[in-house]
Amino acid sequence: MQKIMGDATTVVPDYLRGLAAAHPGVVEYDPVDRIVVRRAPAAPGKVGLVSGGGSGCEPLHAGYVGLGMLDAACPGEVFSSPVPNQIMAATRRADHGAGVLYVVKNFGGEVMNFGLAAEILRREGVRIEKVLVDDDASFPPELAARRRGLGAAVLVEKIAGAAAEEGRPLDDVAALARRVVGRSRTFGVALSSCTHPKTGRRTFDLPHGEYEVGVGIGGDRGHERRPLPPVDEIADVMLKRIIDELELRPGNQVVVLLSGLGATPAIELYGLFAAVRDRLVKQGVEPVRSLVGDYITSLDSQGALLTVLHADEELLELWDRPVHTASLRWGA
Amino acid sequence: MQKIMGDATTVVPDYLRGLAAAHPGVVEYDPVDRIVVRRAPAAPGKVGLVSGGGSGCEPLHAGYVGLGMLDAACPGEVFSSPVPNQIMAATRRADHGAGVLYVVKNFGGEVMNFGLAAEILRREGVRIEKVLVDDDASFPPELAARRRGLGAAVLVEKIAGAAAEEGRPLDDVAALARRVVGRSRTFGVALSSCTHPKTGRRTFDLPHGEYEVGVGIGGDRGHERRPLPPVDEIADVMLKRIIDELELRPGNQVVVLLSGLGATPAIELYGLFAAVRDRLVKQGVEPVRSLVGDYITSLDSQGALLTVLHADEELLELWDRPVHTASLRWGA
Amino acid sequence: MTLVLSQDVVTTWLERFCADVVAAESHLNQLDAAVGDGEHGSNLRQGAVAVRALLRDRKFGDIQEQLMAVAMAIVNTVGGASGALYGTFFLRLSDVGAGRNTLDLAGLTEGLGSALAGIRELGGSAPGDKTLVDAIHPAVAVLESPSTGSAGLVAALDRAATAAEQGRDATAAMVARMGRGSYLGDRSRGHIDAGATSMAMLLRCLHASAEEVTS
Amino acid sequence: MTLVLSQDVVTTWLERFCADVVAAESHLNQLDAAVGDGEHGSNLRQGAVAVRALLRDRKFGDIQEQLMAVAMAIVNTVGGASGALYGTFFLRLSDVGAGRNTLDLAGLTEGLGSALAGIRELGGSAPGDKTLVDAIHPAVAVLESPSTGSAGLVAALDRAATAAEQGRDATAAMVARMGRGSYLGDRSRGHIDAGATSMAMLLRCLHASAEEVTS
Ligand SMILES: Nc1ncnc2c1ncn2[C@@H]1O[C@H](COP(=O)(O)OP(=O)(O)O)[C@@H](O)[C@H]1O
Ligand SMILES: Nc1ncnc2c1ncn2[C@@H]1O[C@H](COP(=O)(O)OP(=O)(O)O)[C@@H](O)[C@H]1O
Ligand SMILES: [Mg+2]
Ligand SMILES: [Mg+2]
Ligand SMILES: [Mg+2]
Ligand SMILES: [Mg+2]
Repeated sequence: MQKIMGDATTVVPDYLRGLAAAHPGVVEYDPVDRIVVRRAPAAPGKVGLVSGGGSGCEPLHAGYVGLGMLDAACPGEVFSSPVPNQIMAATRRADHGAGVLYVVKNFGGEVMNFGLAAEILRREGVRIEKVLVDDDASFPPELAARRRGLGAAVLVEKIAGAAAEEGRPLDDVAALARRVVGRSRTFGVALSSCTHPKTGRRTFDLPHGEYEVGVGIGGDRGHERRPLPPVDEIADVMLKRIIDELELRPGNQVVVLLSGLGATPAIELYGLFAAVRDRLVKQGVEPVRSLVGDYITSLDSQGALLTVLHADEELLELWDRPVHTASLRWGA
Repeated sequence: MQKIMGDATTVVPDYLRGLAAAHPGVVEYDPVDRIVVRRAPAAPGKVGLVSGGGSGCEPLHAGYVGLGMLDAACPGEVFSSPVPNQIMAATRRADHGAGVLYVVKNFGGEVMNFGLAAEILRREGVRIEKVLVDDDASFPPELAARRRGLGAAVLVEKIAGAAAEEGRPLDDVAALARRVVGRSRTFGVALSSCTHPKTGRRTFDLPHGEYEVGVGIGGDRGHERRPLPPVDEIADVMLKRIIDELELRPGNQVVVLLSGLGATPAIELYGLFAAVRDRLVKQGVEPVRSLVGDYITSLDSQGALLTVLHADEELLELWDRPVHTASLRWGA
Repeated sequence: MTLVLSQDVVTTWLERFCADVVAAESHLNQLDAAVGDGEHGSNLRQGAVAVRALLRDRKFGDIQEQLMAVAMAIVNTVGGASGALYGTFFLRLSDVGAGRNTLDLAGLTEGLGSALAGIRELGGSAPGDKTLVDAIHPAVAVLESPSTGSAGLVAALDRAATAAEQGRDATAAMVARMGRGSYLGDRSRGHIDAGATSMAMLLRCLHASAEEVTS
Repeated sequence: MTLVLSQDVVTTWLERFCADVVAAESHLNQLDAAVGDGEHGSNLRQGAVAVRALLRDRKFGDIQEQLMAVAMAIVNTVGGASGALYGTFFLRLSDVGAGRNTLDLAGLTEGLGSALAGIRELGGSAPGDKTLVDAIHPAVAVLESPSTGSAGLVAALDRAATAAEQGRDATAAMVARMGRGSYLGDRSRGHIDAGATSMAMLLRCLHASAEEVTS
């Protein structure tokens, strides 16, 4: 196995220790509870934002802890959701007296573990709201229950984080977060699987010249394996279901997040972005903000996740607010 | 070949088109001259900074064009230096009347092509200074002529860029840039080679369980192939020659740049950073600033480049100044 | 006298399961790799380590306390979907152990039925979805059938474990509608479900531990 | 009458080289891959495309103008080390073509000597460093030796090309001290240098074009 690591059982804490050391002014790492907490002081009465999920999808979520985004993140083992103890510890650190919003991606493990944690904490009187992120456009509406939480998690954390920072109450922040999810769709493709540090094996084998269409994160396969076409056709495939589902019309403004899966060279990712953007513009849809890079990944998978958010004035205004986390930073 | 691309001959312009489209306020792409130019207005009399090199090492250099860093970048074909026409066009756009500094990495092609361009332009009366970046610590001092230009390029561009922004004259900026190079060293390791989009082949084969020690960028092999050890030993290997060469002593402050080579998961890179930092701290050396991520790469290579700059007050002050480029941004 | 399982037998059951899980780690990983992310065995292994430590270090007043502690240890070490689901299994089962140091067949049947219900609630899955429900559901059905009661505890648990194993094998022909396998659509067919495999192991260990006492 | 090469023969030479480079693209890439980055053939191919277009579309007053245009086309399309070096080759060679429409052996000898000097200056390399210098250096040495002049143009160019080919083959035993191969240390031994291979091709094409005129 070609990995820079020590003991396979400590890759996650080793990573978190490094993250906190590299961004000492931004986050603090609590190794006992295995949570990452923001350092920037939060105004009393600020709604807390907590998220978490399987590790291996960096910078999700610890890379998004900080001013204007998450208050705390609880990273699980690689590709496994965090456990209730972690989530409860993170919640306690994130609660500034105005309640806490959980950003939960629609994976069984996450839904169940955040559910258990919320259950227990609510009995203690903590106010908790949840937003279920299920932006995966690869499943048709009839199978909406299977839609994974993908790139919209980043958008929700940024936008809801900005709203929380300006002091909006929990219900408002939760409603806003749900609005972002409802207006976002993601479609993913993979040109290779990834190698899990514990098993040392690729999660699947993909013959050269083929790719997986409709993947998520975590080394999951997609719906279909097809011959790998040129970039223009990949852009078509990724956009098709997104545009249909969001019912995008000429004049609509969108935020585009194009994330590599971890091993996609920037040169390819920007090339794909150019193709995606051309297509949107041709349909009269205006990409007014964009992020291109490794924002939600799957260890060393090759491939990309394309997320489109149908924007409006409020969302763009919140998008532009200052943010200072390990992996997203502007205006600060 | 598992690549998201169209025509292999247009990967570089396709990338640059995407880059400019994703960062419309930051850079402009001139497809005729194949150069990337900053959008932020430069004060008259500001020294211009130009760099360039083989593509495939993204975000070098186009990702560092913008306020507080480069005025223009000229990206060559994948792993090939830019050509004189490009360099001359970039120089003309970067010249605000106070001369231009070339940041040239010590690769034959770059040295020769920037040399040819400077030769021609000086005849036209353009003031040009060059800083040769040769921070590769994998060659002993006797073979200093072979030392490649690696991570120090990013540090030079940041620090000299800040100095240029505050209006310092060309000689000062050039001297400062040389000082940064002299106080920086880089050591690289690779756990896999990369696949060139034109040839479709890996530049070398590496059996599982081994790694290359002392690599650069561009898919070059290192000095030696050794069995892949645990992360702590990798950190030892990378730091050893750097610390020796920089003669770091307890109490010294350093800037650490740890870059993945393109396909290294963040979880591994931060784990390596934790090990590197532990060792520095143990020796009494203080990592006062750090960057961990894909800052100088080699397409889809797995591995890392560790760059250490022996800092001082002036360098840190310039380091902290605002920067707004596609790939480095703070304070703006 | 009706045969009952003492708290020590419950401990034996858990230790046996822990040992089997550790031995089957890579097998379970492989099964999970076919349609999921390939770490079901490693997940459970972590739980096994925690449960063993718990059984070694702590004394429990009654079976409820014992199984509740096991449930929390599992939930907080296994992680993922299976951690929450196995945790719920033991949490629900613990209810029938309140104030008791033994479990009889009726208690076990009630407890396992409630565990199944808890799992279905939390995971939203039904039999046929290609999950661990496909192992525990037929086992509970066997225990609940009137003819089983008369067979005696050991024989009943044997039949239940066999039903779980048949249920496990039957998942091979199913298309996953829950868990990571569900992303694959038809391609999930042809592989035995990892969670159903570990659940069948858990029930076979229960039978084996009961048999051990009586022999 | 002494044999001379007309501007048309120079064109033939360049066209022949372009054709050979295109045909050898992947061979040259492979050689470069052994110790470098594996694209020397593709780099030169791009140059060949540009040079062919130039020769098709433009008329030149003299050989200097012709070779100068070739040099600039190469420098600006090949890129990398070899672009600058081959560009310098033609730039320096062009000097002897000033105001002339033919080149004789003496002119060629002078021009190639000057090209070698230019390449050594720009690249800082000496014979034995395992670069294209190891092909052109022995070729120039043969041309400059007094005995060669008397052999006639075609035979002299044949000997020069042969010397270049021997120089190319000799690079296999060398340890690279310049270019990307130099990063490898001893591991660069055992591979023929890509640039020396293309340079030997260039000189063989020169001989073949001269021979074609006379036959
Ligand atoms: N919603 C669900 N209901 C019942 N069982 C489930 C559900 N989701 C997953 N499982 C079971 O969990 C197993 C996978 O467990 P594991 O690999 O540990 O967790 P994860 O799927 O989070 O990686 C599956 O094989 C399946 O039996
Ligand atoms: N400094 C130098 N002097 C002479 N020849 C050189 C030098 N550096 C490289 N070369 C030649 O260039 C060849 C490689 O060319 P190419 O692959 O096109 O460029 P790059 O090395 O930039 O990828 C080498 O095989 C060698 O013959
Ligand atoms: Mg998992
Ligand atoms: Mg090259
Ligand atoms: Mg799993
Ligand atoms: Mg080359």
